[in-house]
Amino acid sequence: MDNREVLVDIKNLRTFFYTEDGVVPAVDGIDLTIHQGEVVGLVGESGCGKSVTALSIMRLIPNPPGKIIGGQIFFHGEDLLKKNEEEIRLIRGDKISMIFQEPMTSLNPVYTIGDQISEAITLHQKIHATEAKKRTIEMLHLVGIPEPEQRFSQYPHEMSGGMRQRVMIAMALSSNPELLISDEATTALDVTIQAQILDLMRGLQKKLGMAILIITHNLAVVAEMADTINIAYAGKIVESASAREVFKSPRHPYTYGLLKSIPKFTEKRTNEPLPAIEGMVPSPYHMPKGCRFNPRCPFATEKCREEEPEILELTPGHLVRCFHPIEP
Amino acid sequence: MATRLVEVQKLKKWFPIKGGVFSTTVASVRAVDEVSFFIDQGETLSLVGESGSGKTTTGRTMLKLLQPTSGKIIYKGKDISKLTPNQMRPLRRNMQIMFQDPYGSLNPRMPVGDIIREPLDVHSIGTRKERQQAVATMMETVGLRPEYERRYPHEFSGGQRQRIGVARAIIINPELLVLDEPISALDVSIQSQIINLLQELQQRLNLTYLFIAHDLAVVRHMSDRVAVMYLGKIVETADNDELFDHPFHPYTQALLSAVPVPDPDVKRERIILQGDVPSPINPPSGCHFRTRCPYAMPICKEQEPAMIEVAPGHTVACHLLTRK
Amino acid sequence: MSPFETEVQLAGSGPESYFSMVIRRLLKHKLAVISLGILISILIFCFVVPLFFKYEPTYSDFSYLYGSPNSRYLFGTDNLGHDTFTRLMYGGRISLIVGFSAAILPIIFGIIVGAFAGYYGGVLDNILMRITDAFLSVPSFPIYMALAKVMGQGVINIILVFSFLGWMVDARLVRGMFLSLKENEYAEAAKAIGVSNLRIMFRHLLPNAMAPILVSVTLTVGGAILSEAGLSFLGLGVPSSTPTWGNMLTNAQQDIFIAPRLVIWPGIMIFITVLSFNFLGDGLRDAMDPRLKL
Amino acid sequence: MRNYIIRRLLQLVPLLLIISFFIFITLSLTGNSLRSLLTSNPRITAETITKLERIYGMDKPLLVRFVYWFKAFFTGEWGYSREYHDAVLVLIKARMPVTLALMGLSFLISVAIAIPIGIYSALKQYSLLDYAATALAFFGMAMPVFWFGLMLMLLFGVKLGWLPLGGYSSQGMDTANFLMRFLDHLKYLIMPAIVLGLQEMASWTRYTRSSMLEVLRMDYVRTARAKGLSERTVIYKHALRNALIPIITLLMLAIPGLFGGAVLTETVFSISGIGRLLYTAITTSDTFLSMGTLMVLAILVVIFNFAADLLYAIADPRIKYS
Repeated sequence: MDNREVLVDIKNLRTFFYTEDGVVPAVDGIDLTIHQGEVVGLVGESGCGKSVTALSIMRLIPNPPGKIIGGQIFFHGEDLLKKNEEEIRLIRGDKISMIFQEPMTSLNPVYTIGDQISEAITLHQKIHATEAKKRTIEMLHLVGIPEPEQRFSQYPHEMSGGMRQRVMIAMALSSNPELLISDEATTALDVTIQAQILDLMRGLQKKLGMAILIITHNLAVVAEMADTINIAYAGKIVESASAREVFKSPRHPYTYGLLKSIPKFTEKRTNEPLPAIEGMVPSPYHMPKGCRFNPRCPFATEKCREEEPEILELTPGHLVRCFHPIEP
Repeated sequence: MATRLVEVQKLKKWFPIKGGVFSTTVASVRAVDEVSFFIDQGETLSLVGESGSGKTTTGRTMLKLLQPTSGKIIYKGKDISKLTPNQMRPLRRNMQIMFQDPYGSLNPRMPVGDIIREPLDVHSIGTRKERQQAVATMMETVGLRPEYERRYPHEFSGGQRQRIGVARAIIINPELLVLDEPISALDVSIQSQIINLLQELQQRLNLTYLFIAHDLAVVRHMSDRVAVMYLGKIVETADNDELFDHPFHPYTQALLSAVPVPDPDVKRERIILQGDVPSPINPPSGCHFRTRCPYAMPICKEQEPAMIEVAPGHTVACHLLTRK
Repeated sequence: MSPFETEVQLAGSGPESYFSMVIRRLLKHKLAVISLGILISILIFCFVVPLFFKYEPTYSDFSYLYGSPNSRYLFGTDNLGHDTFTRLMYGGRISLIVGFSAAILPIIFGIIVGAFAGYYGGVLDNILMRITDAFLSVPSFPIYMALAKVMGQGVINIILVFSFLGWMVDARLVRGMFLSLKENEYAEAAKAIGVSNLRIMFRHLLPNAMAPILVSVTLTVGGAILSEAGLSFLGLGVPSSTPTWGNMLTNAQQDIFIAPRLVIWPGIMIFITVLSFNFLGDGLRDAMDPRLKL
Repeated sequence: MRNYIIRRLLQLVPLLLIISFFIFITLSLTGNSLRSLLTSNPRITAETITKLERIYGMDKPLLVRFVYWFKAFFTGEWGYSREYHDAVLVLIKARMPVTLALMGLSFLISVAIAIPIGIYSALKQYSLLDYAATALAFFGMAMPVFWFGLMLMLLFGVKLGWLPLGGYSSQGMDTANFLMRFLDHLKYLIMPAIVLGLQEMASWTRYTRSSMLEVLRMDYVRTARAKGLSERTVIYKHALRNALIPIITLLMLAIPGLFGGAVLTETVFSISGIGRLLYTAITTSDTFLSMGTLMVLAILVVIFNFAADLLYAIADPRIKYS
């Protein structure tokens, strides 16, 4: 794994939102590494900062109220945060593409899907309109849209959610990006459609070899897709390891509790209550002192309430932000 | 022998679509199309299916929140399908519903105490003081501090709001509770709290649940029996373990295989269905699933498959059963 | 651990009703606060100050026509020697009464029509909305003129005319709100509990539709003051013997080159009043929309 | 789409019927003035009066009279004006171009100012220009039309003497060439057109601004940015078209409202257009003239309603009227 070249290296990223009610530290010191051709999962609950991380990489944080206030995002060794708007625009949609959660609203309703895809192609590849149309139809074919010639001139509202998400993928992959960011791309879809899209993404990843950053709250989705998994909680990464490590020997109490608390559909029914994590995700305006998980953590000590733990490499490739990691 | 609480027979709910020059009914959305099932006292029947399968409409029509197009809803031996809204009102005490959206299901302009108390007000149960007491007790029961009764919904988190939703639904001691995707809008770490709450309440209060869901892992954990819906029809019904261990209908099989498993070591044989769910306005002839079914045969196009019992309590509607 | 022992804490900062939240947010809106101050001053000017003032609006000083402002006549006098300052106060009374009445009556009617159409939908909605559309298609100002002519001049008639043709926009607004509000699950939850339709409409849905309704009321008050002035200006509104801001303008129009002062004052009063109502409405809209950050 | 057009057209018929009935009833209440035509207009003979009475079914009950009148109206028989001693149709035909020119100019000026300012305000939210535009918009919405007219007259007509105080054309212009006549009219109309359009201009600025702000928050705008499109393309290709869809309807539906303003504006600036005609007709209880003018307005309303629907359907591909 590590012999592959590092594609993206995020160091201590901090993105804050300045709102009427106070400052929201949506991303507060996130570190993340993505190697070339690697599938990386970023998992967490709402408000953990996973989507903001993705938008920070794309430099699409709405400002105001959001602002990247610190850290570096290295892409091929160059800090994206130091680039000007024009330079970042040439990377966006070309080297790094992104697909979003809501396939129903992510496409412009007044242009045909053909227009919208070929727009991206002509922009980054400087080719002729007829050539772009040919390429668009190829892309539609690649993402498994039947009758791509007819579909070219259809409007988004004439398609189902699954089809629109395929269009989004076609658009994102049209310029052969090195990194595809998928922000909850299958969350709004039905299970059987989700299976189709995940299957498609896996197939395309093998074929085209791009790296994928999968952002989701669904542990099962990353278990199936990702090589490496990062667990985020309240704006920080709390655990990072290979997929197998995370699921087989979670070391952070949050990861551990989360995995225990989700029902397994492969197991027979018992009448036992699920081992739930008590309490709730902290309000972004009132982050707890010390470790952010301490109010919900069964192992929390005085130290956890006072001091904030650093992220430590417990075993090679397995990083945990905890004073009292669970012994495997 | 368990007592039958509710039985639904050939329930149909079509929504007309107006169109044309004179705004006449040009077509219908066949949301629920001749669905039959029953629920015994104290059990949990889960209704699973994808969006557009009609599971939510089934639940709401069963409660008469929507007027059924045709079919019978037999509640404790009495057909309630033809009752008027006024005749239904006293019966509403016995059957309640809890909703998916923790943000949309509570009136943002009402304090939570009023929200929870409203069923008692509407049915004129108890004195003012008794109602107040009941609200406080109920808030504790669902894990909320009674002091918060003057607070407004926007001050609560998603999980807490679902607790308020449960409290409102059970304060008048219903027998039947329709749970319409009660946890799917919640954060993962909160879902298990609500699941546990629902299960504990069911045992304590002897509640009967119709659990509407698309998350099969939760369904397996929660239910006694499961009914699978596809495009307005129930295609398979069985006991929990029977259905998950021996799914028969090709759609059930595909659905089960499509669910991702949170274990990177499990590599499962996956059936990827082709295409999308057809429109319920113009469903395919014969078996509704035939357009995506890997085993489709000529007969599937011509004839609608009948429900056949393949094992005790396990019924399936598929032509593969009658092929030989 | 059993869920019954779950200790939960509130996310919010403290108990705050919607009403106090709106007030708190409104007070942050500088223009709205200033406007509110101006409106209160105008109300005092029109309804309280005259009680302590020496002249009647009909008092004429024939020895001092087109008089310039002096210590006796603060804003001077008009062609008939009326004290402009006094007439501005009394004129404001009528203009404000017309403005408020012509906003309140239509909103009540609009709420009823809109609520029933939006909540019940179907045939009832169709009929009510077609009627509303027909009324909306009537070019309102010319019809105001015709009706005012038919019914004769007078404050009550003006209010009736405005109400008669002023409810449609509110009805549409309320209908739109109800159409979307009834889709909220809390409406369905209320139904499931056994709450009657009327109670759902007026106890559950209406409070949630109040924000845009209130904004509409403030804007309508301003609009009605403008329309009254316009009608009176054309000689079709309040009889010219009764001072209103509009009438004062009509009378002054012919003297515009001799005494522009007479045109400027009533115009400024109308302008400031309407402007304040509009700013107040804008402030309310922002204050009532929790999505908006102030 | 064709079905939709047919359905909308069919809906217009009862709409027009209701409006005209309403107008008819209202004006019938002012008392019939056919007989008074005879006394006030020496050019009309008793014969004409009898003929008119037959056409309008004057001896019949109110409802029947409405049918007669409606029929007469659609066969071009609009009656005679008592005040102007001429056929209503002739009067309206003569006055129409002036009002249409005034409204057209007013509409153009308002659109040309309001939409660009609205867009710019949205793009530079909370900038100095945004605040200035907001202030101007509120200023415009609170301004009484006629008063604003008087103030402009005082300033540009009296104090500065740049523009004529009223009327529609200068003397001796009948023989001038087209361009000269056009410029002459423009000189007279520019001030009234601004006065007439002020309120619409103000509210359109606000609507454009909020519509644009709404659209800029949409997911597809984020998608467009994620593609790497330049900010220019994102705004002018992806956001603007969506933002303008509701504005189109707004523009169309505002046109009939301009007639109300035209009554006031034409009175203030002494322009002989439809608005002043209507004003005279109503204040002098000239029933035929009032009815004719109001009906013309009603028909225009209906037409613009229809145009609004059509344009909306064309602009937004999601509207599928089948």
